[in-house]
Amino acid sequence: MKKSIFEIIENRSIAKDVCLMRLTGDTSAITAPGQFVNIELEGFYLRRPISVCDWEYGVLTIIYKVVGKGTEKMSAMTAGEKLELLTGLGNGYDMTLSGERPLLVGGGAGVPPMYGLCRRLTAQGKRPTVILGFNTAADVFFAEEFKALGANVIVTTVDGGVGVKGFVTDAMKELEYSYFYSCGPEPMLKALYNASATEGQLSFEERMGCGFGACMGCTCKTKYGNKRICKDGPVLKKEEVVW
Amino acid sequence: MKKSIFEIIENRSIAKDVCLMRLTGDTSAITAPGQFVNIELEGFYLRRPISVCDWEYGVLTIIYKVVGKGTEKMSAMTAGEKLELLTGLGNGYDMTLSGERPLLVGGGAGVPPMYGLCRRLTAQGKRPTVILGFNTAADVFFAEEFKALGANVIVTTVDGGVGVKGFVTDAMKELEYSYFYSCGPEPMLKALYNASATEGQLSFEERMGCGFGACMGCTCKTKYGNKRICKDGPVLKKEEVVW
Amino acid sequence: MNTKVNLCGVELQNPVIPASGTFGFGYEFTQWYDINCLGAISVKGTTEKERFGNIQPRIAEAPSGLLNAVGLQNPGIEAVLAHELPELRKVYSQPIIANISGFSKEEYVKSCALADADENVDLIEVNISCPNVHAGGMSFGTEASSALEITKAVKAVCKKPVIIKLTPNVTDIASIAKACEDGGADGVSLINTLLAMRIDLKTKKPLLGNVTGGLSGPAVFPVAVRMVYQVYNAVKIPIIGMGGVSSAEDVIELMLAGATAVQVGAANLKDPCACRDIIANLPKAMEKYNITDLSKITGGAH
Amino acid sequence: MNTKVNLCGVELQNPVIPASGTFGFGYEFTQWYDINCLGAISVKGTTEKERFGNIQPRIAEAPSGLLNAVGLQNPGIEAVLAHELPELRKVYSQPIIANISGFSKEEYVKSCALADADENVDLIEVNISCPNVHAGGMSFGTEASSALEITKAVKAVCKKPVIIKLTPNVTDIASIAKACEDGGADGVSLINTLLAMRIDLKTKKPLLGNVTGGLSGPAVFPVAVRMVYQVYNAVKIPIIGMGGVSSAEDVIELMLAGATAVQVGAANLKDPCACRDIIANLPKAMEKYNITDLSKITGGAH
Repeated sequence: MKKSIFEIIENRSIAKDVCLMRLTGDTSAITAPGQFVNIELEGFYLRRPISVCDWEYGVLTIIYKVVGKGTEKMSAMTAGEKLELLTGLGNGYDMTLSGERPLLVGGGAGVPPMYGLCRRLTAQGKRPTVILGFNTAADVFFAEEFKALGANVIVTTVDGGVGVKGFVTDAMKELEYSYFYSCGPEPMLKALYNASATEGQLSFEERMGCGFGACMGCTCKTKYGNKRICKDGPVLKKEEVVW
Repeated sequence: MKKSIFEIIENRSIAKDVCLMRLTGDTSAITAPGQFVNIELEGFYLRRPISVCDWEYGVLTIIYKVVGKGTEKMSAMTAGEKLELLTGLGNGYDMTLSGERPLLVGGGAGVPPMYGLCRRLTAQGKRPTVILGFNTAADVFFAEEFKALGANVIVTTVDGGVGVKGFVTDAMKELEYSYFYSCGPEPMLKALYNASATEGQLSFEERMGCGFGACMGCTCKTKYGNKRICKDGPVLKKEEVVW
Repeated sequence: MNTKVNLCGVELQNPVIPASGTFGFGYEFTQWYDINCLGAISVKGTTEKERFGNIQPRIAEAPSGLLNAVGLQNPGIEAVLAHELPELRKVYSQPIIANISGFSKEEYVKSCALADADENVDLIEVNISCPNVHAGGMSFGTEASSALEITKAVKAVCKKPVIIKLTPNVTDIASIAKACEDGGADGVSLINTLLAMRIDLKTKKPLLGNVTGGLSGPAVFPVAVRMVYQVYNAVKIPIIGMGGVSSAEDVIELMLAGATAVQVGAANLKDPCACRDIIANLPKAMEKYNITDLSKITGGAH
Repeated sequence: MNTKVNLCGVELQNPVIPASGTFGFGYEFTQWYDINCLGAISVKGTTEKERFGNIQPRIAEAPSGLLNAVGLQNPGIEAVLAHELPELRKVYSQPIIANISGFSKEEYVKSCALADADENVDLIEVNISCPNVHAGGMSFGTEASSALEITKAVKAVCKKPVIIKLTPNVTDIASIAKACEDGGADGVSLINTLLAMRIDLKTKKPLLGNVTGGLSGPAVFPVAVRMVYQVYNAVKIPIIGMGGVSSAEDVIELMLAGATAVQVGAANLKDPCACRDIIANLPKAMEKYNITDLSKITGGAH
């Protein structure tokens, strides 16, 4: 975990109420896909926790949904502006369990962390299938980017405007996979938990205070005891989840 | 009185802890030298009241002392940044009473409003004498600018580093003048009140809430009743001042 | 889309009311906007006799708010009724709320009776919660028994609706609101300011002339929501919610907590157009949160 | 330049103490900085038995602050003494303040006696002011009589200094502090959080699982200054001041109001390095305000 200043390189809308921001700064504390950063914004007391989409040496990419005044403010920022980030927060996904043909399932704001995970898994020679779930065609983003990684990509939309009509679980039925990784709204995670044929990992969201394990604000119960979503999570193994 | 957005044209240090800022925006509500603007700063609940140094169509000049976190923040702003201002606040100086040879006395942060006043008085053909009081040579600013207006300028410093050694009242003794205008710290105003040979006007400072007369936060007693420094002042006539 | 609400039998075109002490006697705000857009105006707190108020400084800044210790500067009830309210009536045709403070039961009764008899006054707000005066004021509002006593005495001389303004500086605001209801109050308004203080590090002495002052602004909003919510559980009479309201969303939040109408205080001092802008933004905010009739959402969070 | 202070007979290298509930059991903060720079640590509030705490959500944002309704999640006093404090002691050699909560007098006594007997505990802070638990907790802190009762009972079983942590959600905090002093308390700490609430406009229901929560952060700082100032007038025992402290200047302001030491709470959650930075900035701030010995400024504003 590190606290440091990042500078915005680019910040642009990529779908309805969804923006991509690239920043330059010290990414050395980021150790696994599925971790998040916590961003200080002037005029807001709490930081904004945003999942890491991808990172490399000195460059961080995040994709965030504009849901309130904080993210609205972020969406208006421009290249050259600076932000203070806590980086390397959370456990992230354990890639050692993926098997050869992992399934990656991202829903809405849960799509971004799948990208960094997918890139690393394909680099290891795995052959991931990616299901990206959205509400409508206007919400879809990053399908082409996943394809460019060489992954097998399935897009679902609730209204059927693009890709498979329905939920991510509707696209899973015929698939074969060795393991699953997922991130998305809780109803999606729960449906996936029930529909999945293998073990896997689920990334949860909760309202956070600090983002680094101090305040116990985001604690949830698991089969392995109380866990802080921000520190012991956000990724939980399927076997430990208590609904 | 108006509320509108101004854009910074320049912002630079002109003496120890003193900055000059020029802004472009709607100056139409400013009707007299000695008025002030009230500046909104992100992260601070109350606006910062700053006296108008000078203005023309579309351009406002202020000079402000860096005394706390708000003015520190202002001093770090750069050209192109925007600020929301309330303009045309306060009564300002009544120039009709000046006579032919008015004396203008500014002390420290009270110097700036004397400039806009001096420029207008000289434009009317008056022949003002200006006394500018500072603590040390490092604090002195705008002496040359006043001279460029054609005024007779006397600088005083408490330590004698530049100009007359002592207080503004030390420089007044031999002077002849028709009337006086002043702005500065209260001890200076009080000394001036006692030392002055004519009627005159004094501009007061008080901690303000709103800056436009609503909260009664800055009320003081005068011989003509209670006055709100922000609305009925900041300029009081010598005859009405109660110490 | 309906923004009308009914406050103690008085219809307001919308629930937004500038709070006493932050709007003077209203007419000076016509320099900023047409004040006829307001739901009502609660004018400057008024005592029987003229008061200068506290010594300077009276204002201090705070994170997301400010402290004031004005101390009820006002020209006295007779001057208010004779000069200030007629001046306001020249430019304003919506309801006027007189705001009455006092230092004894007799003073409250006398001032309220005069306000009640005045044609320009539509409702009477009785302030038993000013933190900035050293006798009376808040002390009446910190005990249920004295709140009851003042309410009863004032109600005995008033035909117009009487709203008691409560202090948050108490252990159990619900019990005090209940005492006001028991005393016949037509409504309660809350919260007045939180008693607070700042120290000047340079002089190492209290910054305000009065030593302590009242904290207002967004900083206190979550306390206001909680107290309105608690009082709504305790009484059946209407509540005017206030405390840091700065946006149309804040208005809706306080109404969901239990408020029938909402006062806007500190925001007027930061931005003279605050009330106008909040009112202008109400329909948009209502639409966003699927509200078609504001008068129906009071207490909706219970 | 001296930053040392003496708190109830225990010397602290500086007056800055992370507040209970915002610093866990301390050792995890070593990932951010060397916590041996701290004056002391007040560890997570501890009850006799393990508690999960309240349902989610437990956190809400507020202007210049946050609401929490964690509800005393902790592993219970025996696990704290057996595992957490030894873990902290491995990386930290400055004083440790145990923080004890309870739901009955008997529970307070039992937990305090265990803490008192533990070699890792230097001072005991007794929390009679948690707003987020539904029996006990804050209710003991809202009446002078129950504050007195708990204090006496705890003091009877403790040899180490006992500090009673007070709630600000009361009409007269000075009288409650006085009751603690009368009961033999070695110090008082204040303020705990202000009881507050937020409503989710989308669901139109209270945002926190617990309905209400405690407001902390810079928003409450001016209330903390006022209460520390009032309590300093009422008692002779040392005061730990807290409530929104975020800078070295805030530390000085609370000490001038009457605090001997200062706890930093919400700031740790916004910035994990907050305490380290406040301590690092203390000498510079002292110089700016002509202070050479911090231990001499307590109550200086009186």
